[in-house]
Amino acid sequence: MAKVPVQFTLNGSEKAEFIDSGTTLLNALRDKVGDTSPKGGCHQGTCGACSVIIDGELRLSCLTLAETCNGTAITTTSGLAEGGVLQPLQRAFLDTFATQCGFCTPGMIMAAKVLLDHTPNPSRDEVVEALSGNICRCTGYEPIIQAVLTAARANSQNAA
Amino acid sequence: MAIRRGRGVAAINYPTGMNLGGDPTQALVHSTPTGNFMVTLSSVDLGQGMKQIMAQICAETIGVPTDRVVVDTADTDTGPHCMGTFASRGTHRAGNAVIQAAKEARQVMLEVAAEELEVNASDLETDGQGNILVKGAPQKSISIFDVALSAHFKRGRSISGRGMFLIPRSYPEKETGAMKPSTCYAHACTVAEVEVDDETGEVTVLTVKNVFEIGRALNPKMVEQQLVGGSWMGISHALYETTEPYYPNRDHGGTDFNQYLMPGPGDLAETEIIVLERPSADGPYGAKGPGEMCANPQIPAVANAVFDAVGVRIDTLPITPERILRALKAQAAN
Amino acid sequence: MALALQTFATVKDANAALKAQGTRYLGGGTLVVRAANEGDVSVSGLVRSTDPALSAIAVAGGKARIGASVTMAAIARHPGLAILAKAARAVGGPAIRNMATVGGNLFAPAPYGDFAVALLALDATVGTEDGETPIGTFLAGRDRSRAIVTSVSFTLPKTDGFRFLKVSRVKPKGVSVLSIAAVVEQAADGTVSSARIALGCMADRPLRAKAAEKALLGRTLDPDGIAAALTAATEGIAPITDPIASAWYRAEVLPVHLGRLLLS
Amino acid sequence: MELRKNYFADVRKDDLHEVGQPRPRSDSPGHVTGKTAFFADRNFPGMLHLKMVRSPHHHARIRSIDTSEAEKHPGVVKVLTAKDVPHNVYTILILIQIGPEDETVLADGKVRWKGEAVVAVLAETERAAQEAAAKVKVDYEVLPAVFDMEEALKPGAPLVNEYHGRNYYLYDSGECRKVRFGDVEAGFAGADHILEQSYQSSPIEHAPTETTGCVVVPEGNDRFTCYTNTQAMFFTLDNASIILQMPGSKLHFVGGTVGGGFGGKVDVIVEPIAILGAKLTGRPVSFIYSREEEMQISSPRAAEKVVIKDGVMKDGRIIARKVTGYTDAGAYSRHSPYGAQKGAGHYPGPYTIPNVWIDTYCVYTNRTPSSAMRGFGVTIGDFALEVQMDRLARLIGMDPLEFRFINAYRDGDMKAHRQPTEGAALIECMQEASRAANWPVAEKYMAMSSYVKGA
Repeated sequence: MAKVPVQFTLNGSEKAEFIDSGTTLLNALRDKVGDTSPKGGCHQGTCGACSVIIDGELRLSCLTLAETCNGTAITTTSGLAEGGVLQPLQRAFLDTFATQCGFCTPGMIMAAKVLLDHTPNPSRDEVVEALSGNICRCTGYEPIIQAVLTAARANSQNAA
Repeated sequence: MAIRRGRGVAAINYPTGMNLGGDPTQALVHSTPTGNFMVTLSSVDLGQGMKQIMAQICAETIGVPTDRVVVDTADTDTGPHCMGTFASRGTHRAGNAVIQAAKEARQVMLEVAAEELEVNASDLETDGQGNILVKGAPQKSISIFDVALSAHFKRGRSISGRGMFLIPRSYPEKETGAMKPSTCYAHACTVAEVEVDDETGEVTVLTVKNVFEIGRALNPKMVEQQLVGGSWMGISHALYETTEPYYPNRDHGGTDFNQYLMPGPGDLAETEIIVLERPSADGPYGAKGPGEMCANPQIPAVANAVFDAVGVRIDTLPITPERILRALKAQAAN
Repeated sequence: MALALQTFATVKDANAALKAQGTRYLGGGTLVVRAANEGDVSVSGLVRSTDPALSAIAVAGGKARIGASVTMAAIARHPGLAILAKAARAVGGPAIRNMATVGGNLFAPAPYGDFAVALLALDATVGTEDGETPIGTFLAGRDRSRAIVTSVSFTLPKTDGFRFLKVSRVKPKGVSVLSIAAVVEQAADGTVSSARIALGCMADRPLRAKAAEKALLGRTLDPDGIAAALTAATEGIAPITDPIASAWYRAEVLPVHLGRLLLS
Repeated sequence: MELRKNYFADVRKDDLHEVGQPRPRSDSPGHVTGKTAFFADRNFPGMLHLKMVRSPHHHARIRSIDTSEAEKHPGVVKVLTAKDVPHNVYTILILIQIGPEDETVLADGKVRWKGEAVVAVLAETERAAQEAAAKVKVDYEVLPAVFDMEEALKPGAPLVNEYHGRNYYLYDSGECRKVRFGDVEAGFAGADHILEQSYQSSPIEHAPTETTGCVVVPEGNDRFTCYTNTQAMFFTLDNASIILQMPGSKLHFVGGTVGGGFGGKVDVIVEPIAILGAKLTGRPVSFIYSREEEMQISSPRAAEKVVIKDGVMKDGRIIARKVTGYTDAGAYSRHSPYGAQKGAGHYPGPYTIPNVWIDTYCVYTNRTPSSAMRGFGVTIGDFALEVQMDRLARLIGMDPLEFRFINAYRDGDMKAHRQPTEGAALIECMQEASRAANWPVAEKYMAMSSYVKGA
């Protein structure tokens, strides 16, 4: 089976792998690179658990072929905490009890991060829209919405 | 077009634990050499927070802060038998097993402390901060850290305990059905307020006010998680969910999260949760199982609210816009 | 056969590679990668082109040309296409919109393809290496279409002339119960001078509501004026039945939603 | 959330230190950093992927299975059929003596629902397994199928499951679980009004974000480690032991971190066949349901039909209630016989009614086997009961909330299944709901208590 090279930065560090052509980014990250923070909840693009950030844009890694990501910068939830210190967004998920089973959490955090990167003080409707591609079956969404709004408030206080 | 508003109420109860009992759970508790406590189980955390709650129960029983307790669970090479996480049984069954095991461990701990302090074990108490004190003479004390070291290296004692909880199985009497399904019941009452679009049959749930009686809220924030998520699922069951939308016809079953309908983050009802606590006689610190019942009362409450709004009864779940619209058309035809 | 991706700089080379059996064009991946993930073993080769023209948006002289690889997110944020932002945002959640392309949307079976409904109402033309095809003709023949779609082009409607509505069970992101796009122009006296109405989920692909369009001509956009159009809206439709809604329901509420859109 | 401590303060000591405190969850930091290890986050060199060939028919005889082309497909390591499974006919509740064994791990001679597992393919990659699965040839003779519970119970209906020999589960009490309390017919005869109504649901999926699955690793010492998201560790291990005719001591299950369960992960479906694959190949095996399988193949909450007949007095007392419940088990039992009889223990709801008659049936049809889900045996029943309560209240012109107070059970009241009520709190929940929802009821109801009068 023909292997193709892929090279990208993952959470700031260079990665290069040989993969089977046609491998999804999700499988490449999980099985080759060893970053299991993106989750395979559906492999259909309908749950958002595999969400990652590619060059600043939210993407579904289950529908993205790894070889189309050559030269990109990829961010995953496992790369957010620096030196073991949680980012305000992660902290907010803890403080608002926004995680239950935790399976959707990394994808939710990716979706929320992209929102806050572009819109530091989002309205509730903007938060709802930003999370709309991510399924949670445990929480009923409200604690997650509150987590993102809490993180936004923390961001704006830090900025001020 | 008219948006019509209505409200409905429902009240329910729900048994804690496997129906008819007969569902054992065991726990082991032991101290490490420096006085941390390990709870060993084979119970499963589905996201409801089993590990955290068992740590708090163990900590409460032994008399140490929760962060001194580690829960090792769901490894069949180490954990003793648990029937499983279902039927609102996890906290009740495993919690009782942990209490029993922790009490036994605590007793050994106090005995070792008594030897160190040269008093009777019955004269000792824990301060909840990691120390054992002589009742009425708190200046005379020893840390659990030192007690554990002493037990391990000086006195050869195992600060440990075994716990087992079993509700004996009830067998229904064939002709009368006399039986004991459960030893304790949680309760709930929900009032739902909806708007119904009488041209499309679309329902918006405006508010749900849920009152739950759950015995004891062992961790109020985690109870809230369960109850809020459960209330959402109840509304979801009422209005959205099925794998067979044309039951009993098998066609058109959804195969993804686009087709399997559940309320999105833009469909949330304003949700109020109120918790009452009537401790159950056999619950761990009085707790009952809230995990399942919290998703039940919203379904009939929403159904009754839809009737209140537009005067049609939908007796088939889910209460889809199509079912409402068909009923409204039938109502208009009569 | 394992799945393999071939990338070409030009559309021409990609078109040539697509002639091989079992190959499909890879746009945003939301359709073909999903199919492969779900075990559709009929797809063994994926082909894509990185030609920059495919990702270009050109708006000038009241006309727009959108490259086939342009994503829904790119349309939604393009200042010259503000009129279409609502239709572009109707597709998927944020991540899907960063991936789903204009070209792909033309091939999405109902209940998907909401943006194609908008394009049908805009009377767009679909560009391939073989030339331009009216969108209606293109959609009718899309199952046999093999040439890579390179662009869609259309005349931009007046700001208040374009209306779009997507009805979903789940909010804010859910697939369509139905979608409606309408380009309605009114004369100085308020009467309708021209109307194009396109419907989603009223067949397996976007459909023009020609009887309703005709019934709207010369009428005013008020309850009495649109009544005939609403009655005519269901002519010729064959709504889909799926897990979201039945054909019966879709047909029942089409006039209701069309009426609300026209009166909005 | 608000805790209303004023209720039941006399029976509760609020003297706890760790319990009752909103301590942070110990698992949350792992979730927000993506470090929590779910079963599928473990990857092993040489791991094989298992894909199932499934029945395209609702009910069919299998004339023959030809796996020769699939076995030759590049990357395929093993193809399993019924003959490879040591104890192929099983039922999970056999562990608590609820039989008969009625389900096949891999179909043997017959399929009874569309989607039933027939052949398991193990290959180096998911893609190779999918391609090979498409090459398995199964020759079916399609049989008449039955989907409607009432049709299934009629004489002459197609027989769904030969291991039962009839389209319903046979309890020791007969064709249904029964509860008989008082004299229901006398109650109806004396009632001011009779109301009979039927309620229906269709199957509901748990839809956890993490699909059902496991990863099995041979440890090289004749033991197998199974990383799983089962909701019940030993229940699954012990059933796997029976199916594989392998001592339980050879099995090591590791789990307990599950991406949502809701009752959907208590069937023992993926583990036995994956362990068998690992045993026969000596390789790690991953068997993870696709989302499509999770939605349509994994057991849903059963469809139910509930018929309630009530006799009610003008003053609001319900004096007779007859409930007939039907649970659509699909083609196999799994947990459904248990769920159906849980309904019998739950009816007539949290109300004290002197004359009660309950029959609950577990019915077999040619659909995806149903099983446990959050609220098992009760959720749909509560929908039926509480809509019926609303109807009854309106029938006699009474406020629906006040009507419930009149009938609410209280400590000491005898339930239909002949247990005295203990620890009741329905009245207090309704009182608080009355306040919270601004739904006033008469003062006498606000003055009621669940406690035994005078106690």
